[in-house]
Amino acid sequence: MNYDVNLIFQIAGVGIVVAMIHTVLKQMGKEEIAHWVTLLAFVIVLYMVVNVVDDLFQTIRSVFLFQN
Amino acid sequence: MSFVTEWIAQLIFLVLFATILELLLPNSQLQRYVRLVIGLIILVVMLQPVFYVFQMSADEWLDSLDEWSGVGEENSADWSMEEQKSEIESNQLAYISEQMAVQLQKQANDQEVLDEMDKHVTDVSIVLAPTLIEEDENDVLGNIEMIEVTVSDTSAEGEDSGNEDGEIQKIEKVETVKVDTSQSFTEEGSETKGRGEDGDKKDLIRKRLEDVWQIPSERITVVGKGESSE
Amino acid sequence: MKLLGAIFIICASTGIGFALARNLKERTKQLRDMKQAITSLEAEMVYTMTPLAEACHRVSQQVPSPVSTFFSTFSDALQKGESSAYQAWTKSLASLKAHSCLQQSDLDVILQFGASLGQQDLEQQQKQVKLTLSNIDRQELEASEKQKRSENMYKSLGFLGGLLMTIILI
Amino acid sequence: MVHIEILQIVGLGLVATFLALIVKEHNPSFAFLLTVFVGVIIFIFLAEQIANIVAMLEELAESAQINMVYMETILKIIGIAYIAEFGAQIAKDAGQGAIASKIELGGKVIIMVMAIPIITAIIETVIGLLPN
Repeated sequence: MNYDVNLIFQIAGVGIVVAMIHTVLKQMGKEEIAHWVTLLAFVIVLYMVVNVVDDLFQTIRSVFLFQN
Repeated sequence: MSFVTEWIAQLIFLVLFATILELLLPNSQLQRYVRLVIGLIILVVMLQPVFYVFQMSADEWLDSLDEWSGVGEENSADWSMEEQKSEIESNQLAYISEQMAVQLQKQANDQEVLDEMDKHVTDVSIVLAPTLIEEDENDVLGNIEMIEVTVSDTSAEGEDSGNEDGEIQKIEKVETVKVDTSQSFTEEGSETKGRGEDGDKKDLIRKRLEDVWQIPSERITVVGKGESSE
Repeated sequence: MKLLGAIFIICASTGIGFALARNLKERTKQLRDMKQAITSLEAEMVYTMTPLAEACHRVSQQVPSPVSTFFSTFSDALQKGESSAYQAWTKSLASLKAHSCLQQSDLDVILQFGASLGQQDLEQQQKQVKLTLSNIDRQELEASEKQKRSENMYKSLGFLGGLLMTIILI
Repeated sequence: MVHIEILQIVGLGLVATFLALIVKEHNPSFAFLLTVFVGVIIFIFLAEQIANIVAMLEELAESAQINMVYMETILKIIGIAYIAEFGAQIAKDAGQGAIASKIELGGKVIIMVMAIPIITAIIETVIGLLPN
């Protein structure tokens, strides 16, 4: 379990902060910017998650499918 | 009987293996399918005696399975045996050549063949031909593939440097003399001639060594210290 | 070390947010100052009949910083007499633009006022002043509304943006 | 050591659940990513442990001179099952039951394809048994 568990808190933190930014911007009537911000943050987090998923698939391949 | 033992062992192991891996399975609909396939594999192993009865070799069938599933299988047991054998052989060779080298060096220095040229043999290394070793183990000299001799100036170590034989001083202090039976000799001759006085000096060394070691001098290549031997 | 960097980033972005919010606040304040200045300029012109340069000089002493420098540079330029009132007005307006938080629409209103300055008789001038004052009033209303709406947003956005950046970078 | 690891996994799961609950209120997509991430981490961790088991079994098989083909086939099938399961669960979590069932279908089909050579071998044997 030496994996980077901090990434969980990072993702959750980004989610919360982006939600707050979204709320603030929406309240001020700048919904377009709010959506862009959310999308950008989503892409960043998605990038992190995809990296980890890639790691997972490589692990499964090397353990079960005998390919390296 | 051994076949039956092997068969039963394989069966038991496979069942154990399948059980353990089934426990690791995610509990989903896929489990039924996996169970089916594992059951089929066990069935195949159980049917192996039947294969024998019908003269259809199980190995043949396994090869076809390999093609299907893309699993490469090596006959690892045989291969490792080969490797071990060759390793032992090479160890033996190395030991013999080392013994030889020590012997030859001692011979050359004891008879003081090179003393008149103010040189002595400092190191001898021998490469033996690996194929000849089994035919006649006593004929060690015949099995020599290559001898590398390192000679050094005794005059350089003494204080009287420069008062005699200035030519030798110009030659590098340490030289490698190589005896190579596998290479063609005409090539080596032209190679040594090209070096002029250096070559003459080395020819002399080769002649001396020939006398001591009973190896024809035309087989001997002289290579300077700085030059590469190959 | 990481913590230090995170603190730096959060502080900086919060600072940016607060600066933007302060900009909005300053704008309303400066508009109010400008209104006051023009009112007193009108009083100078209409009641005491002082010349423009002198009047502007006095006005510049009554109002706080960015607006006062505007009027004092204007009166200086007039006293030197090197250019017309409108040119001097435009020039000092340009320097005002650089130093204040006023927006282009506010500056346009003031520029319009400057164009009429010293060209017409008193009555016309008074009308012009009234027009400008009502224009500035409108701008101020708009500015204060915007301030109310966006001031908190800029503050929280600055802080949240910094937080986001640190979370992503950490 | 092992009991600490199970604590780690459970703790990780609970923390992630809590965080996902909070984030979901405001931002469902991030909650989804969070879930995927935690799933992957636990999975990777388990994969490492499973690798230990598999290595042990392989050693045993080699020392018992047992054909590796069977074992590799079983391992491959289980690997496929794991991957398909993982994808299907994520799709289901995201509310895409249709895609999830398609992924599962894919897993089933691939597993059956792996079983084809075995089935053909059995059928051939049975046919050979029958009198001509």
